[in-house]
Amino acid sequence: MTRASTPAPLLEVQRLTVAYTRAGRSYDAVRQVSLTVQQGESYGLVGESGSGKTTLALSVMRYLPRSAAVRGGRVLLNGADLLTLDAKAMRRIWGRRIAFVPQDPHTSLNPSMRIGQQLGEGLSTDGLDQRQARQRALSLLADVHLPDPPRIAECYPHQISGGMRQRVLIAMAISREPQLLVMDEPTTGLDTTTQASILDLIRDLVRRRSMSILYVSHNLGVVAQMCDRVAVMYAGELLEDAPAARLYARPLHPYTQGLLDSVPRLGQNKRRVRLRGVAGRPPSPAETRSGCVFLARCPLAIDLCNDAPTLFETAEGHTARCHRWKEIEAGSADPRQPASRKAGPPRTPTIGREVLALQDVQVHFPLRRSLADVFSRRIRRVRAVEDVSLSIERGFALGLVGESGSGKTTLGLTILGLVERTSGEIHLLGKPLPSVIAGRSPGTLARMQMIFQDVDESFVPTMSIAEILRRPLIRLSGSPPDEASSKAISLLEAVHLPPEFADRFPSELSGGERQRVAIARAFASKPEVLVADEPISSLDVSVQAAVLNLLNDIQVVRDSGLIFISHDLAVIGYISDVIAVIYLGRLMQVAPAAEIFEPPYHPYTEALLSAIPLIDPRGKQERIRLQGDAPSPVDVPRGCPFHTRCPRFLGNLCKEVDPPEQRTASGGMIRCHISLDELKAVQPRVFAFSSPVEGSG
Amino acid sequence: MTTEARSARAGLRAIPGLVLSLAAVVAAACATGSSSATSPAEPEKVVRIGIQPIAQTDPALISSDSEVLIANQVYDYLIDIDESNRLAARLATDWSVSPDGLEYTFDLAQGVTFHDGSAFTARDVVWTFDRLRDPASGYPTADLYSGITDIRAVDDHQVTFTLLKTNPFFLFDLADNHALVLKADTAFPDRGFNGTGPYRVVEYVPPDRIVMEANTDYFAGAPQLDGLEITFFADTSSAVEALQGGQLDFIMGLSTPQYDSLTQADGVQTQIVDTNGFVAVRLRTDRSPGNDPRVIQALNLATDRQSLFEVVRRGYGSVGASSPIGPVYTDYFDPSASPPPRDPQAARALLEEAGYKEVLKLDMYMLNTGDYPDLGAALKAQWAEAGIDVSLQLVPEGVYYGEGKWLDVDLGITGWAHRPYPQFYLDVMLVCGAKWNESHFCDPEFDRLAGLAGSTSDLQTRASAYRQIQQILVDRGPLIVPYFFAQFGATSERVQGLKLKPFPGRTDFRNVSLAP
Amino acid sequence: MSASQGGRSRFRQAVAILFQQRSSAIGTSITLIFVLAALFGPVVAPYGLNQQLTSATFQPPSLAHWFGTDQLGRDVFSRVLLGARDILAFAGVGTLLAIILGATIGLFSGYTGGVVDEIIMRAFDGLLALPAMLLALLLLASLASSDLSVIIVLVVVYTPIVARVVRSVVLSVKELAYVRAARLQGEGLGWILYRAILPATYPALAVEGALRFSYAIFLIASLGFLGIGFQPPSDNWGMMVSDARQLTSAAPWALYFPAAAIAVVVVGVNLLADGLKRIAQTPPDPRS
Amino acid sequence: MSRYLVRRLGFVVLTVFLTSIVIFSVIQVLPGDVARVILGREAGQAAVDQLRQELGLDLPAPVRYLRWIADFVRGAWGESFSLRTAVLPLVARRLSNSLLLAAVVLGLAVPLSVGLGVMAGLRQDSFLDNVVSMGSLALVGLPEFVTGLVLIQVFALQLGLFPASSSLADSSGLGGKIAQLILPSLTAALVLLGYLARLTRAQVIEESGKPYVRTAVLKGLPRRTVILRHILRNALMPTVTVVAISFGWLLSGLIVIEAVFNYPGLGSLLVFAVSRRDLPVIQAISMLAVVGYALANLSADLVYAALNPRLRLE
Repeated sequence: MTRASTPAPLLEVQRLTVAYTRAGRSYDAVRQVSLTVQQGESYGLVGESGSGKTTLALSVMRYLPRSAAVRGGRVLLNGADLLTLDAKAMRRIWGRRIAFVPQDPHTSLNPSMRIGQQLGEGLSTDGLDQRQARQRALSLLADVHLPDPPRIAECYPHQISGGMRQRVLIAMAISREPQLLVMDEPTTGLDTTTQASILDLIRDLVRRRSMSILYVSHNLGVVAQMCDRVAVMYAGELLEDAPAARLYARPLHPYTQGLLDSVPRLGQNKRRVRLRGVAGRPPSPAETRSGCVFLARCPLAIDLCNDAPTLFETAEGHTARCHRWKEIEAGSADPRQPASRKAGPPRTPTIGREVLALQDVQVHFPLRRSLADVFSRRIRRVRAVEDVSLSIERGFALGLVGESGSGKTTLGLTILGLVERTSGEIHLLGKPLPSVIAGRSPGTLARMQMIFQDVDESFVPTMSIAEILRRPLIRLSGSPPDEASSKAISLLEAVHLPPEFADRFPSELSGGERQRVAIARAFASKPEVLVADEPISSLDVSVQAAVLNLLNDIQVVRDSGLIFISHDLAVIGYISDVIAVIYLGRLMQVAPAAEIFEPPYHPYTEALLSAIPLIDPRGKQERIRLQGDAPSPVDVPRGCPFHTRCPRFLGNLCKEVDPPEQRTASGGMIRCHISLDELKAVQPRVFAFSSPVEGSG
Repeated sequence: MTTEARSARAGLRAIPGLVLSLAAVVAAACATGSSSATSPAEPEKVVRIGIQPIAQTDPALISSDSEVLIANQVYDYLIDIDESNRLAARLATDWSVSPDGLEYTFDLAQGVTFHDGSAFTARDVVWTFDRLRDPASGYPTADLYSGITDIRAVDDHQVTFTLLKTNPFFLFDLADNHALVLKADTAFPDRGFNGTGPYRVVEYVPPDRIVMEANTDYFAGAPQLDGLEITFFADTSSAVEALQGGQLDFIMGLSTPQYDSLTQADGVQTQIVDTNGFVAVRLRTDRSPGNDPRVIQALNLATDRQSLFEVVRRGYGSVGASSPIGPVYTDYFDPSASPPPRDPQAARALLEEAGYKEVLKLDMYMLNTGDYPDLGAALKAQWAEAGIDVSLQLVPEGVYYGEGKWLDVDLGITGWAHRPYPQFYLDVMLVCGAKWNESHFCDPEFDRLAGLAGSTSDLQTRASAYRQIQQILVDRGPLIVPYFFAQFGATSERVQGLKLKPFPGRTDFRNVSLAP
Repeated sequence: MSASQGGRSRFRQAVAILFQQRSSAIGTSITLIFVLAALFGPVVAPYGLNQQLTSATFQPPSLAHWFGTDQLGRDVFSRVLLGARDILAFAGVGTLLAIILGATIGLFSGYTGGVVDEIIMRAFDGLLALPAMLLALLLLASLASSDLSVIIVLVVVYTPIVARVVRSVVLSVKELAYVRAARLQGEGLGWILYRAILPATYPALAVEGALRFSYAIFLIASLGFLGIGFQPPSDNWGMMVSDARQLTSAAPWALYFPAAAIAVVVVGVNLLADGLKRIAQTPPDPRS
Repeated sequence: MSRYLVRRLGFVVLTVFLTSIVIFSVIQVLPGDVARVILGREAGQAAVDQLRQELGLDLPAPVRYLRWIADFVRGAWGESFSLRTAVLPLVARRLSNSLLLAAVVLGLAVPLSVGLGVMAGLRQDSFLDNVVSMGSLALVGLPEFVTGLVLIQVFALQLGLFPASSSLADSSGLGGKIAQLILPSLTAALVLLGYLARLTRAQVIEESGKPYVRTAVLKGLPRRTVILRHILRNALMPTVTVVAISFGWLLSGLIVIEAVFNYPGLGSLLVFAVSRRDLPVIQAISMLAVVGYALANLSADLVYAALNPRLRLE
């Protein structure tokens, strides 16, 4: 698919500027953006939140919210400017020539219409009669690999899973064979394994029907795997546009470089390599700018950058909006952010340094629905955590990885006493820990703290940062109020925030800054154990690295134990010394960080590793896909809980018998009926980068 | 999908469907309503009356204008009182008094039948009045008729009343609002309407309406109307609008602004009649602060009766003084017995003298209907200038009278209905220890004069006693009577021959007719 | 930027949102004008509430009497102006008490959950099954006619509604990170309820408060019209309307001006509530 | 669905039970001596005391509650203290009048308000929308008694088109009765109109902004299909619920309107009964209102469940 062979581009966006009006002021969400999508091309648009990528996608669909207006530019589809068309004319284009796959499958389907009907109604406008439309709908459902299409067609959206709904939306989008699919983060919010099969599906469909895609995402891996061409957007501007392989291998814009440096590669570990990330915080859309939009965060900024750079054509098909692209290309200027501090020395777990031990911890919730259920004793139980035994050493990080519903967060909350455990013991520094907070002394509370996933909800919005930091000092460390104030300032310094932040309110801070404050709060009482529940997943990519580094540094310095909960094996692999893989409340595999990426894997770990989109367009990965969705924790399968989806399913043994915990040489564990040797024999290494990755084990 | 599409469309179609079904409900409801409605071939001559809702239908217990109005159509009085406060024959066609003034003999009308068809005889009269005077009954008339020692039927058409002592007002007493003749041995007088009166009850739907048809067998001649349709209105303003809108033919108990506005309205005839009905503003004299004569004097000085009369009654009726004897009683009224002119400063000085240095705070109780709120407001404003701070307490009738509040409170405004002669007021509201002596007034000289007036058969003696009484009340009485009011009523243009009585409930519909 | 500046900028943003749309700007202005009337009415009013100009009854609106005079020669403008204090004070105090009580119950009930929550909410269901007007009539019939009774009625009628609103916010907030963080800090129940959770209910409370306030005005005026719970010569606008019903032909202005006052203030507060709702839905200014 | 139904029914019964306690306890504190009220100002104390005993007013409250609730369930609603007539037929007659009025009100208000609300919502910020928004807001703000009095002045007294009072007397005949319904139902319909139109408009606007509508539009569906099948179908669900609930509101919410027009409905009977301390009538009306309200809520729930597949399939 070379450019020369398709002289007439399918989609051309020319100098598009879109402005939003909010609270009486208007600001540009997209400024002077031009891009071209060729016939049959998959074009990726990467950017963080607020970069304008979704606005751009909606402009291409000619479907902007009321508060947005196009201020200039053109959107040409096959040479015709969509922006000049009225709604009536667009109706002949929507669905038929361009189709849209939205981000949120939960709200994007009409809740009170059956799936089949929703699929069919678009077809009926093409003149199909009801029977034909239904036939076509069923075949489309089959095309997107939905099991039992007639049943699905009769379902309402709430009766099927998120992944299935996304497939329905894709079926809907391709139903009338459009030339261009505009996809707005179609897999965000889905589990990794589900995402992998949806991405497979999209790739497959596009190839077979030779459609073009404009694929919008914040996920570097997904775009790397999906797109032929990738453009990077930042603060409403397009900063770099290149063929995917070229962009990932030789980025010419410092922001692209920073973005790539912000996320750990699968197999990288903090003990060997330090993430660089991007300094500073992303600009807010209302800021007025002159000069280069990336100026404030750029390691290569010079006076010249105060003049806005144009998009320089650096090579055939590669443009970059940087004054210094030539120096970068020549290697005379390093676009990477300076590495701050060195990572701590590698350590290995030693006996006797254990701070926290879990013994057969079990958490069940009654699924109470009404008084009537209580009386009829039909209480069903959510088996969230099942017989988990783990230990955490001082100064070490335990990574807990699992998909949604795996019980990983519940386990964290149980350790902290925010959720009552049903049975099992937890020992903190050798002493048994009461089940709930109410039974724990302030001293005990001080020893265990938590960092929460959602930075927007981590703080009382009406309290100043100083107050937020003072409370644990006063309540848990017994600091007198005046002393607490000065300690709060030093806590801010410890998380690299200026002291004047003390007077600010959480809403005045960026996400990364808030998560730093959360870290400061968590460490205020000098905890022995810190639970971090997806601490970076709600942050923009470019600030994730800094938070991750900070968390790591403080933990190492304070020598506390860390339980890091995440769905992202790459992040877990980077931060953790020991990794535990959890599925339906059960630990499937426990292994030292380096070991988890090498065979033998637990079959579930193997599938997870296979599902993670490598941030390397030319990387290689085994294709292991799980069937269907994970069962609900209310109906945990007997035997091995993973047997319903296991690609290495043996038969009745897996169905009936609880698999044994097989110990590995390094003290790891794999819960499987298949022996370790056999696993090792049949399992290749799941993934391989096209070139060696720094610090990878 | 087909079924689904259909049900979606059905859902949308359900909206007009809902409208249709509602329309059907309405139509059905109207239809059922019409089946019970009489649809006359020719227009009936029915007078439509709007009055306040009633609580009582037992003649012995009725009190409001509305209740009396209904009873007066269904039943007959032995003796009636006309619009000029004169006695008039009704069931009693003639009467005579023994020379000692102790025995009254009445001739009764012949050929009178009750609505149930039974004949009216002297026994019914005896039974009726024996019931009314029975002290054990607790009926309000028990006191009034306590002077009767015996009631005897001479024959079917003659009855004799024997008195303990002479009573110059006895015939008026027999014309009392409650003295309607019932069928002897009526077990539940409050559950039926078996009278001899000019109209018989066809339908009573409490508390909506009561429908009557003319009693064509009425002994004094059938009424000219075919019937009466009485609808109850809790709010007289609403009745006024209904009259103006042509839905009513007669309303009464109007406020002054209502009367005023109706005088200018098209298609409406207004009625006005002077009465001795009045309102009494009174302070209890048996306890502080009213037991200090200076306080009562101050209240008098703070009050401008003429202004109240003009503002609240807009000059309809007559200005009052300090006694219940008004100008309607031409024989007894003394225009010279008038209170001192208003002087708020003097009133303030008196109050200071009485120990109320800053302000005298009082709660003033009254009904929440009619002119009371206006009067209260006007009084409050006048008194404020004399340093009297009044807080108005407007209460519903059931509370004011029902709980005996009116007899208990310090400061109150009570309305007293019109009576054909003045003795009643003195005996029940001012004589020491009287049943409704709301001011708890007690004055031996007054009592002596009241006793004299109530027993002498000599008009001169009585008139002189009444004059002295009026002077005593000006000098040291507990009452402020701002005005004697006129009663207002209104009819539609087609009503003819209706004369509003001073007690509007006694208004007669026997000779009312409708213009063609 | 200091703490107070942060708060102030949010306030400034809120004001900007209120005045940015015409309808809520009008609503806010109307509400402000009536509040000013309530505060300064007695100072500004040309005549007293009950002051009778016996020589000037039934005067149509003129320069001397903007809204005319009634049958007693009372200046309708003054009466309407003075009435603002009463009705706004009743509605305000009643609503405020209902909000305080309702918020407390809602916070406690929602956070505690379980049987206590169940019992409280069922009891409130029982109260709410009685339409407000009916409940008000029942209560006013049973309580002595006094200012306090009217307040009690408003509190009884609105507390369950406020409690429900607050409770639903509490339910959505109580599993949030900052509440969990507070528990991990060993904070007590009071601190968690009032310092951590209560602020989250402010937007809902502000909207609900404005709505309840307008309903309270409505209810008070209706009760005044029915003559229940208020004593003439009351400055209750509803009662003024009811009193003036007999004047519809003689002095219609005595009817229409207090009626218009009710309508205008209710509409104004409703518009304000719409504006508050928009503020609650608007995220903080991106600049800050 | 049947589980849902059972749960809702149980909820209705519980609510009615709880509210009956509320009603009874409120009424128990009513001041004023009922017996005295019945017998009137001029009756003697002995007669009053005797009546008190006859009426059972001297029994302890819980006993009276149990008696009353048992009687109520049996349909023995007693006799009105003030009207000396059985409560059940009295209240039933007034109820049918109120239901008639309510039905006419809904018939007038619902189609009009839904139509206006939908049109305004679909054309947000248009001239029509501004008119509907401001108009409905003004209607919401205008007290019923003001609307009623104005309508009487204009249509009854000035123009003479409709009756000013609505006593539904027999002599007025069918035509007269229908005419009498017009002004009171118009008054209530205007209030409801404002409310429903605002609600519908807001719902339409809210649903229009939801992602599934975007999905539908971007399918290239005709505008009519998007509106009817997608937006309205979801937007009207709350409206349908509110219509059902407002039937419950109407039964008691008509109090003021009935008072203005002297309409013989439940509301005006309640005001009458409260002023007379007529306990049996007050209790009966309150209970009716509660039962009506609960049933209206129940039907609202059921209609909602029928329209909403999430609940239907539960």
